[in-house]
Amino acid sequence: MSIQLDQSRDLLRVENLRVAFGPPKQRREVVEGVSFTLAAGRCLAIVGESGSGKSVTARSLVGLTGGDAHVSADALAFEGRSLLGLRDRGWRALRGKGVGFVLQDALVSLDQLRPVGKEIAEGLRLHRWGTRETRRARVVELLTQVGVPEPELRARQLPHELSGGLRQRALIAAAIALDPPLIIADEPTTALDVTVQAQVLDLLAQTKERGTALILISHDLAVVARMADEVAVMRAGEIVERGPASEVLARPRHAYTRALLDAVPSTHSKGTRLSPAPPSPLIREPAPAAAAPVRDGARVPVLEATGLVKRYRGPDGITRTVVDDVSFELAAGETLGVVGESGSGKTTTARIALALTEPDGGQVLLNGGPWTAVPERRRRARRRQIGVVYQDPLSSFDPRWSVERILLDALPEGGYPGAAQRRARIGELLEQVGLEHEHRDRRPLQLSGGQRQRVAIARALAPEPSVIVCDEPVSALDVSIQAQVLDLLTDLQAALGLSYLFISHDLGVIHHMSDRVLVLNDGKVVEQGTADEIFFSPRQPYTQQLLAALPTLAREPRDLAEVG
Amino acid sequence: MSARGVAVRLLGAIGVLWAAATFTFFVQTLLPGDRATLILNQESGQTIKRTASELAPINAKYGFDDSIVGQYLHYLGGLARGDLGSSYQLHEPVARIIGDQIGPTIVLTVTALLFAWAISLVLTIATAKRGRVRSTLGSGFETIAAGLPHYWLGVVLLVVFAIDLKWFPVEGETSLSGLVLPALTLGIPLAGFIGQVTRDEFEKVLDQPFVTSARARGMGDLGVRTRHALRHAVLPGITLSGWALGALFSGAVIVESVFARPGIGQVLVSAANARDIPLVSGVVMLLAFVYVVANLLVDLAYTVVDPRMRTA
Amino acid sequence: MSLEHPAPSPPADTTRGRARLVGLAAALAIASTLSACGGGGASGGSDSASAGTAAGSGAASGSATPVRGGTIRYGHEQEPPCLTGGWVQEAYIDRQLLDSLVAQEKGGKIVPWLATSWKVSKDQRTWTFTLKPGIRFTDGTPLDAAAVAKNFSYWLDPRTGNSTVQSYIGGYYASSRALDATTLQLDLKKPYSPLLSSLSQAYFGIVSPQTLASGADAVCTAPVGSGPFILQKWNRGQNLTFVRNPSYDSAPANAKHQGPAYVDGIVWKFLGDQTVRYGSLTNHQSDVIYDVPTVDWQEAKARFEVQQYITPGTPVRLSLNTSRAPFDDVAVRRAFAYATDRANGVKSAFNGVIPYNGNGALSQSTPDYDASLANAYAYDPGRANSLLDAAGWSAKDGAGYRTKNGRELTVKLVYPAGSVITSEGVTLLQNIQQQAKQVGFHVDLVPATPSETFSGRYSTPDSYDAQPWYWTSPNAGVLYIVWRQNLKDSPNGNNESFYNNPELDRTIAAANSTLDPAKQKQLYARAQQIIVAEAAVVGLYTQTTSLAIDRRLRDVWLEDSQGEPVFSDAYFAR
Amino acid sequence: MSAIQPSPALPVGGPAPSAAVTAAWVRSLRPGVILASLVVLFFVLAAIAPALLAPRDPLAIDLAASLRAPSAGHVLGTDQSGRDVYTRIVHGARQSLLIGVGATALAMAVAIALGFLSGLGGRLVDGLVSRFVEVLFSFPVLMLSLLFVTVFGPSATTEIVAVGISSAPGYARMIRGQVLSVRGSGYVEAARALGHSYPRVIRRHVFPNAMRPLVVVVTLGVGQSIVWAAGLAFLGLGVAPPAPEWGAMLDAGRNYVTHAWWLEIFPGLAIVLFALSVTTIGRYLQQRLEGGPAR
Repeated sequence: MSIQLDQSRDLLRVENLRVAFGPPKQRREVVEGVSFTLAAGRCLAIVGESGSGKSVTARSLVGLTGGDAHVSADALAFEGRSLLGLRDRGWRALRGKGVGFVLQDALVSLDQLRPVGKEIAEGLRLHRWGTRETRRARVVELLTQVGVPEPELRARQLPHELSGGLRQRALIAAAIALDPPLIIADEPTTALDVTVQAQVLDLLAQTKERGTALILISHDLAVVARMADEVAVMRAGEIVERGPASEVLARPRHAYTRALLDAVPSTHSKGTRLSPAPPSPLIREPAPAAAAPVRDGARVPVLEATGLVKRYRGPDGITRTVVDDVSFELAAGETLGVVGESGSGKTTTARIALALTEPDGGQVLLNGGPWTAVPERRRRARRRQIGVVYQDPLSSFDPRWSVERILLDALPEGGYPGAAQRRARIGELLEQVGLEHEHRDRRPLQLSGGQRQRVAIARALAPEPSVIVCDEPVSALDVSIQAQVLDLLTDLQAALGLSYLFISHDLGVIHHMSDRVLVLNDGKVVEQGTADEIFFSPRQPYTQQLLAALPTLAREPRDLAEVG
Repeated sequence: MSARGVAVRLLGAIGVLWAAATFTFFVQTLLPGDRATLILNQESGQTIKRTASELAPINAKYGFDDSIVGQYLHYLGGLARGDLGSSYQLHEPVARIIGDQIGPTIVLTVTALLFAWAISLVLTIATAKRGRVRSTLGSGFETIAAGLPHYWLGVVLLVVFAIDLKWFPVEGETSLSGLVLPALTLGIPLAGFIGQVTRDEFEKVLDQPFVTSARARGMGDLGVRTRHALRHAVLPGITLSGWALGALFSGAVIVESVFARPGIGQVLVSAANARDIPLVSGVVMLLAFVYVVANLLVDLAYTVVDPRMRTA
Repeated sequence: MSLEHPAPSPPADTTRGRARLVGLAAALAIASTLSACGGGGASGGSDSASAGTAAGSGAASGSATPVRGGTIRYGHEQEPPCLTGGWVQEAYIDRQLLDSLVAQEKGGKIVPWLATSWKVSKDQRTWTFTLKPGIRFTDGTPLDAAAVAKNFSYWLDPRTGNSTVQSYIGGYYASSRALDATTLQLDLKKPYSPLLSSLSQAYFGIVSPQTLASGADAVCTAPVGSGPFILQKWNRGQNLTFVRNPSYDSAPANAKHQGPAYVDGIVWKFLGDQTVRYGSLTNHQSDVIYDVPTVDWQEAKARFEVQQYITPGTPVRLSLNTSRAPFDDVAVRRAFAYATDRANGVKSAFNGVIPYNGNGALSQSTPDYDASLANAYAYDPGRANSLLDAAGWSAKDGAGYRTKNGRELTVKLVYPAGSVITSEGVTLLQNIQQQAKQVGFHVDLVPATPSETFSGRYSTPDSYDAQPWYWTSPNAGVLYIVWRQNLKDSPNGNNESFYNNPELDRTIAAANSTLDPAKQKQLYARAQQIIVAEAAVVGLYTQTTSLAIDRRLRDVWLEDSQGEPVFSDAYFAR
Repeated sequence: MSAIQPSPALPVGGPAPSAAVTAAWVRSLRPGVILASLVVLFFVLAAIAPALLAPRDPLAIDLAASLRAPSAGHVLGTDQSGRDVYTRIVHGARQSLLIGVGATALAMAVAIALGFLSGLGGRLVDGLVSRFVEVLFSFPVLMLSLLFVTVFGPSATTEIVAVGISSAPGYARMIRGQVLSVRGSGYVEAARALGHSYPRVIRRHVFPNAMRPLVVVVTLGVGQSIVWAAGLAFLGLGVAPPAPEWGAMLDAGRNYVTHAWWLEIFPGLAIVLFALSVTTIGRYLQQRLEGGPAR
């Protein structure tokens, strides 16, 4: 294979790396024989879902697997020197100077109690680089290099005073401070908005161009597609497929890689199934034409928002308008996607639609009747008409309750006269969302992330609503689980004639799910239209910018190869 | 802090002081038993019932013949002028008595607090997440220390280190060596409490990504513990210290009695026993004041350790 | 240098304790060393003190030349709220500051002090005292007859007075006046033979008229006298500091020397905890301590000079409330006395250090004490049972207590906790409780807080059945204070048994007013017999104080009126 | 993908600051938990049926056998009046536990009332109650206890009330925080979105969930209450002798500490052992409840 490079030129060589955790008797293998090599100036992407062992692999390269880990390998060499059997002192000399390490979510990856500049200078100080004065100058230089404006000021600020993008840049600055030949970036863009993500990726690309090798750990194939020379796909501690990025992404050989690629919702995937799982068995026939509400003989939207405004007074006494004149309509059986970056007012809009937050202006009509404008007392009986699925299902369940109890609580009062009927209904709900009978008695903590979200969907379905508000329902899920949940939502819509107000920051997911799309920025509606209008011919610059920043697999593999 | 914040805080503090004074005044005034009799009998070491003619001059002198409300208003009026009144029993202005006694108590409690912090920090740094045996030893010590009653610990330390080993003075000395045992007596249980929250936070912090970041820059274990984790780990302990100061004053009452140290604790016990209302109220006000100040200091310390508080 | 004691050397067990403790866990260490200390010490000196005197374990008196200098560090127990007043705790302090008119010696003999001589008129109602000339208070004011008269007026003025003084002479005192600078005349309403003995107490110490004029607060906190020491500072809760009165020239005739004290001053520490107090002495932080813990007595006798003083006056005794059931019945009172093995209870509770005093009327060290009553009501449960059966308390309830007409034989025993009754006293009361239970008494122990005690909560006839208390007094005249009838027009709060017996009243009054010693003794004996026969009180133990003195410090002595330590003759041996 | 929340939130200052625990500690102390349970069981049994564990009479005196060192006849020695120390410690458990449990129960009752009033009431109620709690807080435990004892005289009831009232504000603050956090939780919002009424949400979600961590706090509180109550007894403000009570025994033993150490050491050990055991169990429970059931 072409990637078999001359060993003498290898910057990093890993052969049969195995990592296990726990005491000898209960040892749990997490990485089971991983091998790869990396030449100077190249970028290797290790891709996998959570628990695949990709992060542990990365950490074992700098000896940071933790106290109870057992690491072994046939070979583990950096710059021709074996790292096996390295003592603490040796590792410390390597870290920072030989290998720079960038973690995800810079707010918790930087010490929040220390100024950013001190964190960046720390590596310099530890490796006895320069004097206090020269280090200070170097910090400013580094911040400038990673594109941080006003570097002197930023160096004195605390992490929480910086935006997420600036923090991630600062973290990269700390990693490249000593010009290490290798940078390992573990999910460097996961918590970032798409536009910021693009900037950070650009920055890493620049670093690479200067000759630094890069190991990029990610769950996001699209991110990888843009950067990597070579991709290794990991599953359950093993590399299932490895090769040049163009090969692997365009012509995956392994079924798992293929499934992963298929699961990514994108502009191309609309109307297709993302997961290999069959449709829910209960949903045999398509729904009868959704019973749309009627007013004055005319069909009206199930949800109709006009001129919504919401302001909050911050702790500093300044009032901010989080939702600014937002109007939309959601027709029966339709999905309205709401997309926007963090702080754009998506969630507040969802809460107003649910009448959990009182708007300061405007109102929402539900099935043609006043909804937010009436007192809670009068809303209560109608609440069963609108359901909700949250991003974090775990916190939306009372931790003491079993699945059955959670669903029982959601059944409409008086709807099912006998206990047997209620139980039967719960069985039906579980079946609809693809859960087993045995899950009834589990508590939320005992379920996996995908299962929890299914319970959340079942709960939303229980009162037989016409509308479900989905607030980032798949953001916390791995891509394959995400695919299953998205497919489930699609199936349910088809079977039950539901309307979705679907909120997400993920443009791919939004395009995949939505009939129409609402783009929010700073609380205002930037653009509204059908999904294809928005995605293929955006009119507003903000939308265009957003789409341009989206790392995507959409580009033809041939183009990619040219870039590589 | 904004001007409004300061004003709210000040009002709150005055409210606490007023409520403390009022509560104490009424509790003490409404006790059964005649105050004038108490004063007379204590001076003569008798327990007899006094005749009206004996009581009259005392009642007149202290204003006991006034109505309760009248006495209360009189007392509040005095407070407003900064006059805490005069002790019934000691025949001295309350402010002077407290002024004389507060010094040793503050020295004791502050030293105890420092001891507690020193013990818990050293213990945390040395044992937290350092293998099963070490951390079990460390947290085991903390649990035991937190359950040690002051009086018992005090007596044990006194007998072993002062009476038997003669390493420290037995009683009363305000010298440095005389401070060690009482401050340890107060400080060890507190070290247990602070150690528990510090250790917990410390272990949490050691799992945080920024610690991994620091290690990935080449920082050693001790560096991570002292330069990064420690600062985070002391935050809950600092909050605790505000509460602890109250507990330390409670403990001081006992420790001062065990070690025959001068201080506000002894004054308080004897004043409460003698129902010396102005003095008890004065001490209560003082403690309420200490509480208010302690909480301000805690906020301040928090701000020093956690710079986010300054900018948030 | 004393011949009886070796030169001071470090106590023998210091090094032993250290060697043992090194390397052992704290608790275990205590266990081992303390049990080692627990055995009896070598016996040196007498085990019990003779009546009415201070007895030492061979005090090193006058066998070396006194040396000037040094400060005595004295560990006392309780801190009184005021420095002068009528409480014995105040008297201890006053003895250092003030001089009295006369002093009492062992056996009740009165010797001159401020008064060089005195005479009494035929009708025994006019006393004339001749004062030592040229004495000044330490504030410079002359101590003359006028100053003494002012003191008398102050004490007996109901607005400012000293109620203890009033208890002694209030019923007798008519007036006092200065005939000239050195002659004082005291007029009584009726004869009072214990007058001189009473005056020897520190309550009757003469305070500077300037202090008196400054008001009650000054009298309380900063009294000025003519005594051997001057009060320098009162550190509340901690100590009093005294400095030598350099011009002191009015020591009592029974002092070991005349003139200023040898030492420069006294640090008078209040060490309430007995372990700390004794530890302070063994750790060389104090030169002398008051009230040696009884558990440490044997050891202290071996290591230090010890002195014990059995206070005259009443013993610590249980006053039985004769005004209500069950103790309104003399048979029940007697039964209670027989039911309790107080002799052994006292011995056990006080480690055999403090003597039992079966005569509830007077302490064995009081002049005119009737020794024949010492074993009154010796432990006899059989007799107690038959007395109770006869008195109608024959039935028993489920708990084993006797009942009469459905009422349980309950005795509410209230004791002042924390001040008068020490923890050893509480042990004794618990012993009594258990012993009385055997014959069917239900003794309910009720500790009274100092606040309750002094506010008089338990001073009314309906608030208790029995209460322990004592009254120190250098003479049997105390019987008048305690047993005078409690009548509407002349209440007597000190009659804690609420026992009104005109015959007893007359007998005591007669004794107080006779100068014939033999007749007086007979009358006092008669009074004691009435009190004991009526079982209005049950004797427990003598109020006993003690000193333990580092052997470097010589010639500390306990005076005889109330057992106050005298430091004006003391000096540090070189 | 970890979802670690940066939490600059201030920790709640409570009366039981040992409220923190780590998994490692609990896991490493499983045998400790068993041991602690046995100790607590022993003392609970002692409180219920003392005669079962110590058949002698705790009050019976035997003047001939006073101050005996521990031996086969008297495993923990005898006191001044010849009473068996072991018997008295066993019989003292009832009084001590009663005070500990009673004080904690009272504190909880007061704290729950205040905490819920504060957490569920509006801003005004919350402000008023919080001020009130603040005032209570400014009285150190012993200070308030002293006042109480001087008012009502020393008795078990007084000790319970004194220690209970003075530890209430800490719990009240904690409950308030808990109520606020549960009120703002996702599941309360989910219940509201389902159209459940406010009282039903409080009854079914807020109350039980806000009370959940209290199990631990109660356990820890019992230990601390006993320690404080014994402190009062030590100052001579405890229950009346001769009733066996650990604090009172300590007070009585204090004078003999240099001669009969067992009088001071053993009752003290009983208190320490009991407090230590309930703390260990409390922390274990906390781990179980906060960490959820094992997977």
